[in-house]
Amino acid sequence: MNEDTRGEVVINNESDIIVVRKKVREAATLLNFSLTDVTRIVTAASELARNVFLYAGSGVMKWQTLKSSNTVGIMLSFKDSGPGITDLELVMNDGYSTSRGLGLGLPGSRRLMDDMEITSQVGKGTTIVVKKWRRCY
Amino acid sequence: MNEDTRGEVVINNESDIIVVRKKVREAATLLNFSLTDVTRIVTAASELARNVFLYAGSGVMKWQTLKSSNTVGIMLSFKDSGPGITDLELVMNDGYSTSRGLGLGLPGSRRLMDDMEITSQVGKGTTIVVKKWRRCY
Amino acid sequence: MINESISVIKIRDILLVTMPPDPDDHSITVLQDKILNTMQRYQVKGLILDISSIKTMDSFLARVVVETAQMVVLMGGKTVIAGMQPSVAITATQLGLTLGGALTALNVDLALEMVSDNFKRGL
Amino acid sequence: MINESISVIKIRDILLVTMPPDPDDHSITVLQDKILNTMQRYQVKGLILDISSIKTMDSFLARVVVETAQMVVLMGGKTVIAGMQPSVAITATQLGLTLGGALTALNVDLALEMVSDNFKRGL
Ligand SMILES: Nc1ncnc2c1ncn2[C@@H]1O[C@H](COP(=O)(O)OP(=O)(O)O)[C@@H](O)[C@H]1O
Ligand SMILES: Nc1ncnc2c1ncn2[C@@H]1O[C@H](COP(=O)(O)OP(=O)(O)O)[C@@H](O)[C@H]1O
Repeated sequence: MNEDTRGEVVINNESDIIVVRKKVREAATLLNFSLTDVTRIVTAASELARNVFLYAGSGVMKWQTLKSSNTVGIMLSFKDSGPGITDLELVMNDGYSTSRGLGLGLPGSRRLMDDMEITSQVGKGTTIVVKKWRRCY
Repeated sequence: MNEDTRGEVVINNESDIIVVRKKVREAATLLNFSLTDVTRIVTAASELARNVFLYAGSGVMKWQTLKSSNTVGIMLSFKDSGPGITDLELVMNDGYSTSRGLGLGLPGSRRLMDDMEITSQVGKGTTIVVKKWRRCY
Repeated sequence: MINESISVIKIRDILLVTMPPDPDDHSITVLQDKILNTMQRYQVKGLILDISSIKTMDSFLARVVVETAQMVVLMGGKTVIAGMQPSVAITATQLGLTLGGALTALNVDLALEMVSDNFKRGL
Repeated sequence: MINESISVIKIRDILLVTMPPDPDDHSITVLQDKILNTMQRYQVKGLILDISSIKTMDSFLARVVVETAQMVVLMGGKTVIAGMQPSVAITATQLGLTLGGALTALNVDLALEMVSDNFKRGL
């Protein structure tokens, strides 16, 4: 667990969403997350990567492992220089979508992860950081 | 009915919600509330204690018995120094939730109890007091 | 371990799960994993969730029950929620809870009857 | 070509489609077209969508699956979504996904059973 503790994937087109899923799955699996937690993390990553592609056209996903005194975790950040989000509260509502989407990507990802932070400036871009900690048994 | 007419439970983590339920159940049962009323009171207490834990991180629940000329009752107060509630009317709507909840805790608790008062200051904290009187037969 | 106390029993092609009175977040997560994995491994067609020992159903627990039923549906099973106490039913209704579209039964016996009558016919 | 890997098999009047583990958005859309065309051409009455190898179901994939099921219904057929993994079912539920009213089955065998039992009776 000492090598490969961070990495990034540039998101330029649709197929990069698959690369994001693959990298995040590898990283979360290496960290010994349960299969269900790996699935949660990869699914959130897929939603957020697709948003970067859909709404900003391109961007970058960075991942890194986290360490605390008694457990480990994973942090993913999605950064783009797209149009930004005007109303941060509105987009967190289940079902809100400006595209033909289900409007579950952002609120759903927050539910799947332990922590989610959105920073966005209209006209400048959006950065979304999510974290998940491994349960200690 | 002379001893143990008030008490408190400090809420610091999830398992304290169980302690709240237990204490409130004992108190309401001692006051001879019907099983259904005990269930109503304990359920409201569970909702309000969970909110303290979820939204404020910690707080305290106090309970005490009430006496009027012809009946007895119970009063529960939930006090925290959390973020407070911005819009008191909004949170009383069924289904409104800023977390992954069902948004029934506050409006539902008001329905289960005879009386509910919320005092809240943004940035300072929230105090919620609920009361239930025993039906006289 | 708290989660050990949640019993998951297989009766023919039915899974019978007895909910403990006061489950916490973590034991629920473990329980959901266990239910769905058992369904897959043993080709279980239905789940009976026995909630007769539950004395307080708050909105958190209700969400867990409904969510579990939804998960089971996604995998192709049916859920019967059995044994809700009358006082819990009255309180839940006032609180505003619904159990989604989950089937309900008065007790586990009747739930088993429902299951053998209907699941076999693919209801 | 990625889409080649998605197999669409006709078994009597049923179409069996096996979804690949990690389909991209494009091949999912191509698949949808292929299913609908095949249904029309061969007068297929039902679709079994085998998603047992799918490891991640995000909201895009879920939308396409639900949409496909709805289109099949419009064409007079039925869809059974078969074999969802437990971890996928748990995640999908938390994400907030539902499969509309689509039928579900634990695996393809049981889906075929449902189809031959019920579709014939017009359920
Ligand atoms: N990276 C982003 N840049 C700009 N807007 C975004 C971004 N991500 C999400 N949004 C906005 O938030 C809305 C909700 O997103 P989401 O919950 O993922 O649902 P969906 O993608 O299905 O619309 C989107 O419709 C879009 O308007
Ligand atoms: N003690 C509290 N401190 C701050 N905010 C609170 C508190 N209790 C409730 N709230 C706010 O009120 C909303 C509605 O609460 P509730 O009706 O209990 O539903 P839920 O907890 O399911 O969201 C919560 O989502 C939260 O934003």
